[in-house]
Amino acid sequence: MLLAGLLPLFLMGAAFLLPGLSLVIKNSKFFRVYSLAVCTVGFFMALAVALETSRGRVVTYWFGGFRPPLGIVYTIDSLSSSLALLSMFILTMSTLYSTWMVRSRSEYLYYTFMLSLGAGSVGCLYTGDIFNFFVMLEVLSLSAYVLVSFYRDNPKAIEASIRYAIVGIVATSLYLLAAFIVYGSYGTLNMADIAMKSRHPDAVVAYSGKIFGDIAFSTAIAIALSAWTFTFKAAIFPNHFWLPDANPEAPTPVSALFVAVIDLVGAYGVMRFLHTLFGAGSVIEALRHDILLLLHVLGAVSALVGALLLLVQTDIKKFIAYSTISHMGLAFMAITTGTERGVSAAVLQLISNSLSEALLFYAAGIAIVAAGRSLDSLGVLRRNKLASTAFIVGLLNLFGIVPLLVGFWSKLFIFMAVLEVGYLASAVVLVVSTGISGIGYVRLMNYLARSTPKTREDSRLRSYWVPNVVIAITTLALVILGVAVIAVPEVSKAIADAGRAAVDYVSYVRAVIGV
Amino acid sequence: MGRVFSYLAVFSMIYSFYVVFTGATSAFSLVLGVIASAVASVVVKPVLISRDLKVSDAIRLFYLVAYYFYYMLVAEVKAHIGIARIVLSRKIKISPAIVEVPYYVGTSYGMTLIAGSITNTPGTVVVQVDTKRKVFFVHWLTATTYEPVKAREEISAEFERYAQKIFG
Amino acid sequence: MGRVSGMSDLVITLYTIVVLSLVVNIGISLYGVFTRPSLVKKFICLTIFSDTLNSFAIAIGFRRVSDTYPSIAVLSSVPEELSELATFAETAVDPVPQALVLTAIVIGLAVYMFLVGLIVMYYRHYKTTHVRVVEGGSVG
Amino acid sequence: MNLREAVIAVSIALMIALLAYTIGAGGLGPIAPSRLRDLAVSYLINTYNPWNITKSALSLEAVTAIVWDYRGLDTFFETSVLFVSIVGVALVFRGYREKLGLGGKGLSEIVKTSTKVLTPLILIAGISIAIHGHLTPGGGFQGGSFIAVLLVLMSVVFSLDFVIGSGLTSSKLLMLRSIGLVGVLSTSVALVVLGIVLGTHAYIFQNIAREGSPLSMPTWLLDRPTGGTLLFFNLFEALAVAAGLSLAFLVLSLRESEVEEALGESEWYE
Amino acid sequence: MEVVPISIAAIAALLSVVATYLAVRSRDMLAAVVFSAVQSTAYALIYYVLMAPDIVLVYIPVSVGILPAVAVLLIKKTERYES
Amino acid sequence: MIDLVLVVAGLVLISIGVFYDFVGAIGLLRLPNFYTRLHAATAGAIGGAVVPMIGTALVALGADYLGPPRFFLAGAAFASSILLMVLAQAGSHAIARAAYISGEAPREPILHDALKDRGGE
Amino acid sequence: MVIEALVTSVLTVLIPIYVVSFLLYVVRVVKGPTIPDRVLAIDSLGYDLAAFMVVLSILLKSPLMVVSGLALALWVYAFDIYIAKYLEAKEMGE
Repeated sequence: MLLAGLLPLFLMGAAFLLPGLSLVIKNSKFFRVYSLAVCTVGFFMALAVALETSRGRVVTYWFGGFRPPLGIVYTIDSLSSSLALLSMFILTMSTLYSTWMVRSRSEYLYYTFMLSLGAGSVGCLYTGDIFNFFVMLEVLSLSAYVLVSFYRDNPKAIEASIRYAIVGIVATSLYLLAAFIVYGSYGTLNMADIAMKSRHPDAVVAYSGKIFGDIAFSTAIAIALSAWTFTFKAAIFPNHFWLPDANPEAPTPVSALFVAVIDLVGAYGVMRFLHTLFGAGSVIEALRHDILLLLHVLGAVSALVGALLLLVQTDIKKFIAYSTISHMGLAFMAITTGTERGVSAAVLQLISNSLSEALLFYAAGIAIVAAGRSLDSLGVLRRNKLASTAFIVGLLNLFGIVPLLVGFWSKLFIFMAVLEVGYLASAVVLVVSTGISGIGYVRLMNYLARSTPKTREDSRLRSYWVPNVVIAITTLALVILGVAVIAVPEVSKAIADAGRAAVDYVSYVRAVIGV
Repeated sequence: MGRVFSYLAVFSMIYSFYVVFTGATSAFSLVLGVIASAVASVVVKPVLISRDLKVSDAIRLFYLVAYYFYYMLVAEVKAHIGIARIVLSRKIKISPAIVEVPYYVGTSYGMTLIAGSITNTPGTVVVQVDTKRKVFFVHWLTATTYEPVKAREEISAEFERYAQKIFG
Repeated sequence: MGRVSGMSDLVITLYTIVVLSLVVNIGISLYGVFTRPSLVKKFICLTIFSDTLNSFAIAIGFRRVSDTYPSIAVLSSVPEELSELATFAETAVDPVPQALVLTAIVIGLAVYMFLVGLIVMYYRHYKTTHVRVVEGGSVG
Repeated sequence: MNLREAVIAVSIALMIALLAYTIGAGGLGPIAPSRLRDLAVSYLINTYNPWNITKSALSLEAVTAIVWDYRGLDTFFETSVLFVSIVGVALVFRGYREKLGLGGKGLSEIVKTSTKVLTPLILIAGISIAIHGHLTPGGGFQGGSFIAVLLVLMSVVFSLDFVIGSGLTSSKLLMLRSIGLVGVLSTSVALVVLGIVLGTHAYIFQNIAREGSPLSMPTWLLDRPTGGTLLFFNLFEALAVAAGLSLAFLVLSLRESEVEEALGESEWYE
Repeated sequence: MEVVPISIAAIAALLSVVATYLAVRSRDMLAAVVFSAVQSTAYALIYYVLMAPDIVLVYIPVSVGILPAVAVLLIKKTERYES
Repeated sequence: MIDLVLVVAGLVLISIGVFYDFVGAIGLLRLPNFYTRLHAATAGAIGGAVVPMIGTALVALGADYLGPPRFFLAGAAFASSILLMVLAQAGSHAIARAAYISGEAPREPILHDALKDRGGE
Repeated sequence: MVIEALVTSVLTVLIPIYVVSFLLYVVRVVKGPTIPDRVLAIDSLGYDLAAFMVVLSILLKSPLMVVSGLALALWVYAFDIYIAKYLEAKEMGE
């Protein structure tokens, strides 16, 4: 399918053109319209791909026309396509929001990185090759480091970016080491090939032949190394520290993107590696179980830590960042149950989390422009009915007690998934962390209702229609999804399909290698 | 004419280096090399040559470079034997000094040629050059004299004779 | 192999020394990244770290050939018949890690270039290259 | 050594011990194996294989064939990473103004003249490595980095003033880099576009005719194979890398007086 | 026959460990750059002996040509000694 | 026959190169300060690198068991030796000058210093 | 065949001396005591290693690898120049 192969290339190529165009065109309006158009086209391409992969089909695209183990192949199942659709949606929304929010002498640079961030994220999700995954991870991470340091006159932004970059480089390098080790022992880089050989060590695949070393040892260390990387990307407990540092210092539209683009890739990596590649039935079944349990515990810890630290924040963006950590922890708990149902719950949790965090950032952005980042400034939102309503909807969704919203269903599914495998303690953790973070959310609503901030003059405050459109679309998406998860069987089936796609390695392998 | 010839000179220098470097025997390399060298010569000519060359320069140059290398070879061999003797002897006997060595060539290429020759013969290294007063400051491992003129006789007189003729 | 086994053992020992030294280098440089306070030192250690990973990959791709030394993964002339290709495949080293490392080196270079820009900017703000320990940050 | 350092040291030691154990236990196959991985054999057999042209890159150099043909997508995005990094440096330093006449004495006259003599030689060596990328070791990135280091060398030896004064301003380098990148991009989709025009099927990054997509790049130039797209990729990549790396270095080595004005005008809006 | 090149690689690898250690230890950043250049050279030799000329050609410009230039620039712009 | 002559001549040059390499290394260790070591380094660069490169070029021309790429080897080795002649002197001079100007390296022992009262400039 | 045997045996004898001198160079790099000393040692080491690579390409029978020698020589020179510039100038772009 040409469209799938073209999407990351298209985004990246559009980014290539921007600095060149900037030498000719000086009007910053052009760049806003240009990148918005590119993102929208990209979103519809992702939508087309997602429709193509519905009903459990796996779409492949061979680059250069080489058969999979020989060349790079994009392997897109409903898991990757739905997450990519989510990524592109938030990217488009953030780009639209940026046209209102971001003011700089060199805006074209900003949009260049937005586009490359999108390319990196979609590339990570679509690819069926572990080394290509590394390359796309670097595109993604580097764009993220750059965007965090966008306000370079702010010392804290530079500092946060440096911290994030140094540990990020180590993390991606460790993933690279894992990829080298996998090549060394499996003799291939293709994900489907690896998924097949980890289950059937004797398999002989065209062009890549047989495995080379003792895969039990090498798989263990490869999983350990890559899991470290993915917990870093997903901001899970011992590696969560970068998110509350980096996220608040980025421009607000970018902060809104972090969950949907970077944390998402981390979670996706765990799903792919621990379920599809080295999943159930592979040579290191027992060890995999232990690693899953470890990650489960880490997820639970970060759910609690995020919820607890959220209570003491005085900065809106930090508050939302810690809430992200807590919710990513919940998603990890669901992923690491090891069941189909758990993964679908995690997918739903990712969708709900991305949408509502983005919504909170979009709404809070207005307050930040008007009065700064302290929690007091939330009072500004009372003047804008749409934004304040949306803010409350986002909070309720994160809290997860209103059955009309998707957050409720995602938490419920996670609850059921952990109970299904008998992790009672995890269920308790889920409830407790929801309760603790709930206190924080109520506190936030209190600020929204009472605080009277000192506002400042800003040219952007004259017109609100752009952020209002963004907020309205995102809120609608949240509500519609929440209703549709229960009311529309197609949607709930799609979510279940996404979970099945991660666990069902057979159709993944069959689509690529054809056995 | 002079302009074209300058370009041609640069081009032939680049192209001959290219042919030697690639050991080119195939038409592919030779033809692409012509294109590449043409591009490169257009790019670097302003950096490389400030005054236009004349055809007569080229022929003279060839002989002189040959002579120069002949002398260089002799000096190198002498100096290498000298340094080996110093280094491998049981007790190192040296008399290091920085001496002034005047030079008389006008162009920077000539000056660099002399300085390069001095540095490339072990035992003498140019530490600093004063282009206004036209003096090298040479670190001399086995200095026998501190007098500028005498030092020039011992270190660079021969090099300079050829350099004078090559780069005037 | 048709060789004295002592010789073969020696080669394996030497080769193990290469790989183990690389592994030790990974450790040393990673330690440097996490413990030295100066950002410049962190930068230098990071470059060493990623270089070492790449060398490790190249070491994975090496092979041995009976009677002779392996050749590079480049055909020296246009092959006339299919058997030449078979001979080539029997003597050449693994080209895949080399291609991957090529990519990885360039990516590393790109990331480090940007990191240098950030560090210069950091110095402009704080007038020091030391990482300050603020609010529980443990990048250190 | 405080507690934190000790913890770090222990965990790193644990990691490398595990790694060493994995290698020692044969996790990566035998140490110094005498047989290759089968995938590598497939690449070696197919890199220049006129008897099985649908699997071949028709390049004598297996590494370049893998880099630009079999795994061309990786390399494309690798170039993108470089692009992102270079534009990122420009972003962090944004608002700078290149100034002439800040003075610059550079190094001594001898070094200057020697570097002057070296300039054409390094340049042609870089170009030669790039255009022979599919025949001998080397390729676009190698050649490009030769040329880039040449520019770095010149800005160190002659001073930045000289480099900017001779016309290599950052906007010109950016333009060159964009040309190179657009060249890479259009080479990678050239056959797709041609396929759409001619009504046949072609893949992105297609080089030689494959099963079901008969289009092919020219494979011979005079008496040597060109590797199809590889020659173009190498040339454009050399241009892009040379311009990009020198741009990044140029921006990084700007003198403080050129940047401090830009820093003064705060454009920090949160 | 193959003992000779492999022993060269082994010696280079041991040298690189020494150079890395010194680079990590030294308080003078310029000396650290110099040591890391030694380490890079040793790695280049390893690549060469392990038959990877492509990597040598890309590694040397990057790691002896560009990164030290950038590192020296960085030290010049910031500070030389770790306090 | 001519092959053998070329190869033997080349091998002799390579051996000379190895010898000067060794001399350079010993000199670098034994000589007392930076400026004196410069001379040993020059011997190492010219005698130890340029000479064996030319030697290798000769050997390559003679060794026809290497096949057609031997011309590439010979040409590249020769080109490298030419470049090295330019590089080595410029590098030595640059580092010597920098060391003198910055005063980084001690100048003792030295018998006469014509540059002293000029501060290196 | 005679030539091959001759070349191989002579080079095999010469290589240990090369390696010993490299080790001696590295001793100078480690000992210092000053930065110029170290750079000088790296300089010589780089040039000799370049020559060594050229020689080794004959021994390993891979003539195409010879370019690496040139690359090493060139960029070791560049390294020299960077350090020299550091020691001399106030800013690198000066």
